[in-house]
Amino acid sequence: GSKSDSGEGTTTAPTQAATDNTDDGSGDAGSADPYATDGTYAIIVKSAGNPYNKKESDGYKQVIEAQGGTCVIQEPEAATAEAQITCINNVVSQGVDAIAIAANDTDALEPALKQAMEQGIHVMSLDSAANANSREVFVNQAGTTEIAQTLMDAVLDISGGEGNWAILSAASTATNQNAWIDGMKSVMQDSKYSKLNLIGVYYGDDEYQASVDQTAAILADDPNVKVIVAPTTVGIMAAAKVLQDEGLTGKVKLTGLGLPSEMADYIGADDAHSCPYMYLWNPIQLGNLAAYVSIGLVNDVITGAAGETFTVPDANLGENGSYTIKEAADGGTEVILGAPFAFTPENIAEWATVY
Amino acid sequence: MAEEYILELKGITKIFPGVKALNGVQFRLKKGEIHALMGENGAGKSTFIKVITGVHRPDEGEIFIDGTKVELKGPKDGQSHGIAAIYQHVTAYPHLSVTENIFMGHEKVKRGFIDWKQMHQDAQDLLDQLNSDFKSTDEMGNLSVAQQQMVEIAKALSSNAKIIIMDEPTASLTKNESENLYRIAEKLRDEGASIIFISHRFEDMYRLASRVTVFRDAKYIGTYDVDKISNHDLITAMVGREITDMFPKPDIKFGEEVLRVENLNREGYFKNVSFNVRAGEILGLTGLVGARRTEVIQTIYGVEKLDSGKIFLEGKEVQIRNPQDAIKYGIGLLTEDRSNLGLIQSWGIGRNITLTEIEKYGNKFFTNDKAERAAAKELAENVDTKAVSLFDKVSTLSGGNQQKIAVAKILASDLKLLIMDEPTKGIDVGAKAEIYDIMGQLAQRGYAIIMISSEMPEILGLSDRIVVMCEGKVTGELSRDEATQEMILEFAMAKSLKATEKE
Amino acid sequence: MAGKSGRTIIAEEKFSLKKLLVRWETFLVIIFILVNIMNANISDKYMSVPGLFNATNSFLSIAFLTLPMCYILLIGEIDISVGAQVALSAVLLGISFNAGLPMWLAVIVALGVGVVCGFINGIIAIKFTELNPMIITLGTQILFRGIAEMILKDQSTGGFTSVKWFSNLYWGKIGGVVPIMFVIFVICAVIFGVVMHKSTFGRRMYAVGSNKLAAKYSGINVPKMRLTIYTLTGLFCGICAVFASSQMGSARPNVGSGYELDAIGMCVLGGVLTDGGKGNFIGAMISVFLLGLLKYGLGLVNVSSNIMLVVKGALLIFAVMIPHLNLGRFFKKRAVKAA
Amino acid sequence: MEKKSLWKTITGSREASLVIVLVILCIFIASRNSTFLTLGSIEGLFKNYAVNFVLTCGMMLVLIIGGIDISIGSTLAFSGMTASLILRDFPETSVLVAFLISIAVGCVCGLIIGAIVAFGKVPPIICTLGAMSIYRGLAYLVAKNEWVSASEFSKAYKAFAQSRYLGFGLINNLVVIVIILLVIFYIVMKWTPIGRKVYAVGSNAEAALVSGIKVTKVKVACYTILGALAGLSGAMFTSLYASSQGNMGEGIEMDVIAACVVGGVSLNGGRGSVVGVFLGTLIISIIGKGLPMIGVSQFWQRAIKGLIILLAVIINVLVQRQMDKAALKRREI
Ligand SMILES: Nc1ncnc2c1ncn2[C@@H]1O[C@H](COP(=O)(O)OP(=O)(O)OP(=O)(O)O)[C@@H](O)[C@H]1O
Ligand SMILES: Nc1ncnc2c1ncn2[C@@H]1O[C@H](COP(=O)(O)OP(=O)(O)OP(=O)(O)O)[C@@H](O)[C@H]1O
Ligand SMILES: [Mg+2]
Ligand SMILES: [Mg+2]
Repeated sequence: GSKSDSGEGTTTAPTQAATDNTDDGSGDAGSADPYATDGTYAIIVKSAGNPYNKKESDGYKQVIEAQGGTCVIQEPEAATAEAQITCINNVVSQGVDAIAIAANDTDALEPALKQAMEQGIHVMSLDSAANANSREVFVNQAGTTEIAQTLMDAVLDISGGEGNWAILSAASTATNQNAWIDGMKSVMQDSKYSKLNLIGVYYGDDEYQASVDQTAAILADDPNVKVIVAPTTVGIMAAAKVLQDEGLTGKVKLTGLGLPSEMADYIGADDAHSCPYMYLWNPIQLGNLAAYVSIGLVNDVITGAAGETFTVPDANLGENGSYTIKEAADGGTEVILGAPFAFTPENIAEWATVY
Repeated sequence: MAEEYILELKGITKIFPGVKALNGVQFRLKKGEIHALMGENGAGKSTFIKVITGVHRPDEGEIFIDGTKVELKGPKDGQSHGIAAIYQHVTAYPHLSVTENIFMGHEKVKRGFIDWKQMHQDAQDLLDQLNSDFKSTDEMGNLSVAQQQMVEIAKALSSNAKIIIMDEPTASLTKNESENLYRIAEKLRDEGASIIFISHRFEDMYRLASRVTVFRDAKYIGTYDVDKISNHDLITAMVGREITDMFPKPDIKFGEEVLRVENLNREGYFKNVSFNVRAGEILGLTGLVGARRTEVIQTIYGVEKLDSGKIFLEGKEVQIRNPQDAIKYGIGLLTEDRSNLGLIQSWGIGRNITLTEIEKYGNKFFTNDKAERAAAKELAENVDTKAVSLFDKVSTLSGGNQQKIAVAKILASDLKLLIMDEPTKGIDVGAKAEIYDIMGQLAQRGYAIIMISSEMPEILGLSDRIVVMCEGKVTGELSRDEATQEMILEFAMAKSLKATEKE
Repeated sequence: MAGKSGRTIIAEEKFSLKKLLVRWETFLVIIFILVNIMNANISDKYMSVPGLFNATNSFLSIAFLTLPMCYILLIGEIDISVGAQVALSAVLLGISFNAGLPMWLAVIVALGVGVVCGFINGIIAIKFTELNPMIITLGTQILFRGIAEMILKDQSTGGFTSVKWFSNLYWGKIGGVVPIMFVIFVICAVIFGVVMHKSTFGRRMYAVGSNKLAAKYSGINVPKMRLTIYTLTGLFCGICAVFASSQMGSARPNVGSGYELDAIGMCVLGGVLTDGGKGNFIGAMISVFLLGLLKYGLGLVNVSSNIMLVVKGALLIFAVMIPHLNLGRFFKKRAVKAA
Repeated sequence: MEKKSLWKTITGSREASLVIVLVILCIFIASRNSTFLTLGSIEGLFKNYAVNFVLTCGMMLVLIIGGIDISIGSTLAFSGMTASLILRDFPETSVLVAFLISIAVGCVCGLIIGAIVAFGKVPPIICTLGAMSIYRGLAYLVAKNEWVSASEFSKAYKAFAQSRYLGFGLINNLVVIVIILLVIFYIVMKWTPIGRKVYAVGSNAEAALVSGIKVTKVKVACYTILGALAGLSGAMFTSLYASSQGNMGEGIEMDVIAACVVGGVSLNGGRGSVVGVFLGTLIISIIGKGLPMIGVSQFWQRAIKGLIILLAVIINVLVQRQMDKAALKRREI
């Protein structure tokens, strides 16, 4: 299956300066700050050929190198846990100081990552979490509840307060999809949402063609559906395409999590566009933050325990670079990059060229 | 002066990896003659034919057509010079219709599209000329070998060639069909075509050819006028030694009955087939093509399922579900199609010989190479193969030698009954005599033998008893003394005769 | 009854250095050595015994599939459902474990599931001989993985790490150096190699692969052999599933996707070609380590997996093309001409 | 020649039994979801599976000559990606040129495979197994691990898959391509000597050789055509989805082969028809499109598809056997 991925995670408001911020970062590097390092840091992405992941690893690498360290990027040949385990073995053999991983499977990496930790390597995950036992901390794009709340509010807003709606998910092996869906379902209990009727959750498997079929199935099942929420970049893209092709852009609206470059064509306030707005976070910043957290773990600035606070030397991240490590829902700890960022007809053109 | 020779080849040499198949041979074909080409298995006849048709390019030598030197770069060149061939191994397209098999490469095309109607019609006309009993729209794969051979002939006719080469076209034909073929060949000759005719059957040569060329061991031996050379001299020329007695059947006391079959039935194939055979006896099973003799013995050997009927071995009824059972009961089968069913071509002869009985030389789990080789060596030497080493690949041997290896292979098992389906099909006269000799010795050693053959001399010369089949039924049984060619033919063609029930 | 001519036949194979040199396995050994020299040069971390043993773990769990795959290819067939069989076995291992069965029983369930899957392939193959094994296993591939998906949906089933001995199957090392899995693999490989080359069963497999009909007429029970081999393949899919589950401590319906092509690729590179009756077990085993270590070495210097894809593909094609260029035949032809 | 009775034609032809399966499938789905058999829905089906139809045509050729190509998904990605990159970097490139580039790249990919198979004597499954990873790797490498996203394509290119100008405003462009291809293939395979040569090579390559057919040429041509069609699919795919990713078309080869087999193409070569292949693809597509429409759980679909493929091929064998048996019964002894 082609997991083109990335509808997972959440976060931050990319400020206009997002593209420049790394330069600022490197400017700071010279001073004797707690984030200076000469170690080797590995980032393992989900698979080769995934530009979203590549943005993350780029962001990671920029910071590591700016801070004086060496960055190793491993791209598994397929988006599977097995391929990532091979990569983990490789970087362990290379004797790296820390591993940051965007996990293809929550649990399947546990034995491999645990073994790495036993050898004194610091392990953290970003984008998609490895389970609580196999990481020191997770750098989360956005909190599950924030995303669920944001998406529910979007449904409420777009539908005008009532009507049928559907979810087009990915059936991804990463658990975040289901966490968000569960989150939305519990948000929905509030009486504010009582006139909204969820007709079902459809799984497009993060495959383009399957997502297209599933969108068609939604439309067939309920011709009166008002809003489709697709918290997956592939799903939202496919759904947007179907609505456009079927000429339903005025009738059925779409929102969710999507890549601005893929969705630029479909975002607009009028009836010629299906998507009034959608959300995502900045993968480059996610990589930046993950790099600081990795260095922090190696330099003993942080341990990854809940309640710790730290400040990274990059004012574009968080509130002037300061973050707090929190308990995560899965029992581990996490750092949240920020709230999901809305892409609107006003700002989409600018962001479409970034990622 | 008009060229007397339509085709002339000089000093042709063809080398295959490890084999010199032709060594400076020459050949001249007159206009309007039927010229027989004879020689032992592996003498290089088929290779020579493929040189003429352009399939193989010779390593040395020159080819002249109508006196002009030509170079044939591929089969298309051969065709464009008016050469057509019926190859020894049927070159059919099993998935395509008979029509397409006939016209492949020179389809009837009208405005760029195939004219199927016309083509089917033309093909049917050709088939009718050949008195064949199938239709041009039939799928080739559903035809019997003999019927496919007919299609090959029709194919050669369809191209209106001036040189027609037939490589053992009669090997799987019966007397009747051969007769049919002779007439066609003569008609073609009378219409001006020149024909090269390869056969191991002397009757073919006498009946058709005016001249005969003999090859031996890849070399040219000589060209003779058919009516001026004696049978004996010709055989000597081919074999390079004298053959005295073709059918050296020693007198043998028959032993107990080994096999008896009663009322064997297989729907669509045969009905109420019964016969028996005793130790030391050679039972000839004959009939026309399509008589379903092969099917009967394949059923006895357990390859196909029986619908009803009983099989008794040494008086006890047995169930034979597969060849393992048959071998266990002491039945061995020498198949009609030795290159596909009998032997593994890509293997050395040693492993082929011992395949059926590997466990005998080692144990249930492990092989024992040493014991195997010793046994294979002895068996291979017994049948007098020309192979040099046990590691010679079967595919490098001539038909006759392959057949000897196949015989050696079935002799590896502990058998009581040997079934030999067309044991001398496509085998040269020298090898034939040797196979007959082996069969005689086997009978003497107490084996019961069932020999299926379509060749009258062989049936008459070797069998102690003859069972004749026609279209799936046993139509007659004759003892050695009473049997004549005419009687056999009568039974074989007893189409409408009711099957005579045998005990 | 002795041959009339009294000709004798040579029964010993002549030793020929040239023949040995043009063997595919020889090439493989040379490539293997070259790859190791290259790896040692590009990374100073490569030549370390614990590191190399560690590396074997990455590819040996799939390599368990190459063992029966050698047999399947040898008899001229193919099984592209192995990855799906691994998935179904692993999923049912997890389900049984989480349903409260002791782990040893769950392992037996996984092996049993593998055997049943293999048996189904085998039964269809022998009952419907008209069907090409490729299409049968294409169908069961989709079916088996589909069943795994039906059972587990998009969930995973895990918690295997709580059973220490089970974790050790993949992660455990004897004396802290030699992985347990490596030892088990070597034992299995030796048995498979001996059976393939020294046993009557092995000889018969070569016969079946070279010519099924001739093998049938020679009294070989071809259907039984096919059924046995497909079932054996299922068993080893179960074994692979056990190691994969131990490796990942959990199982999902997408486990083992693409394993079939990896396993076939390794066999083929080793000279066990897809047309049957050809190849040598040693070759397949060399290629398992050749590919695995090549990947490990390139991984150590962080070569992109895209480039690795290209290298792997090219190696496979060239590997099969070289023997076809047939140097041995070329020499022979020249010799005959000269004579 | 006597005329076959209607009943004989139906039971005797594989295509007819496929039609029956198809009708049952359609009735079943339509009875549960009335929108399934609307014109729009049917056009949508052909549009979304246009790529599969194109690929099965080519795959049929390769299967008929006794080969196989499992690299088509990778070829699709590589050629589609190349064309997309050119569209991204030179936005004024016309739709036709983009398609031609994609076809050309696919053509070269296929030619290389054909040459290796025909001259290098590498078994096709192995050669294309290797090519599958090579072309996939190249698809990633040319794109430097990037995607080409919707906004980077020209408007005309994205519109192509949604417009109907090739079909005179009636039929979607992609569907028109499919129809034209099917018609060409039908005519060539059945009515021209070239098409029959393909069958001849597949039926018995040695016989084809001695009757003067250039077997290697035919083989190379078939793989090249499949490559070109994979290239065409690459362009169709990227135009349809307005997105170009390195992993597109992954696994499509299995669907395509399955469609061919269900449609009666023999994996042993020599057998296969355009009509059968068309019906086979239609059945596989309907399973993909129809099952979600009648509310079959996503997680059941794969198993159902596997089961249907297996049943289709097994039933076909059983029917064939029954027919053979009946023929034997009629035979006089
Ligand atoms: N393609 C080939 N490759 C290698 N050797 C070959 C090839 N074709 C024929 N030979 C060898 O060339 C020699 C001559 O074979 P050929 O088939 O011409 O004999 P033949 O006279 O037709 O025999 P038969 O009477 O059995 O048909 C044999 O030793 C044969 O094994
Ligand atoms: N009338 C027929 N229609 C269709 N197929 C037939 C017919 N007659 C025979 N066959 C097929 O031809 C084969 C039997 O013919 P074949 O010439 O081999 O018979 P045979 O008795 O074995 O011949 P031989 O006498 O040469 O051994 C079988 O495969 C059978 O299915
Ligand atoms: Mg010959
Ligand atoms: Mg016969």
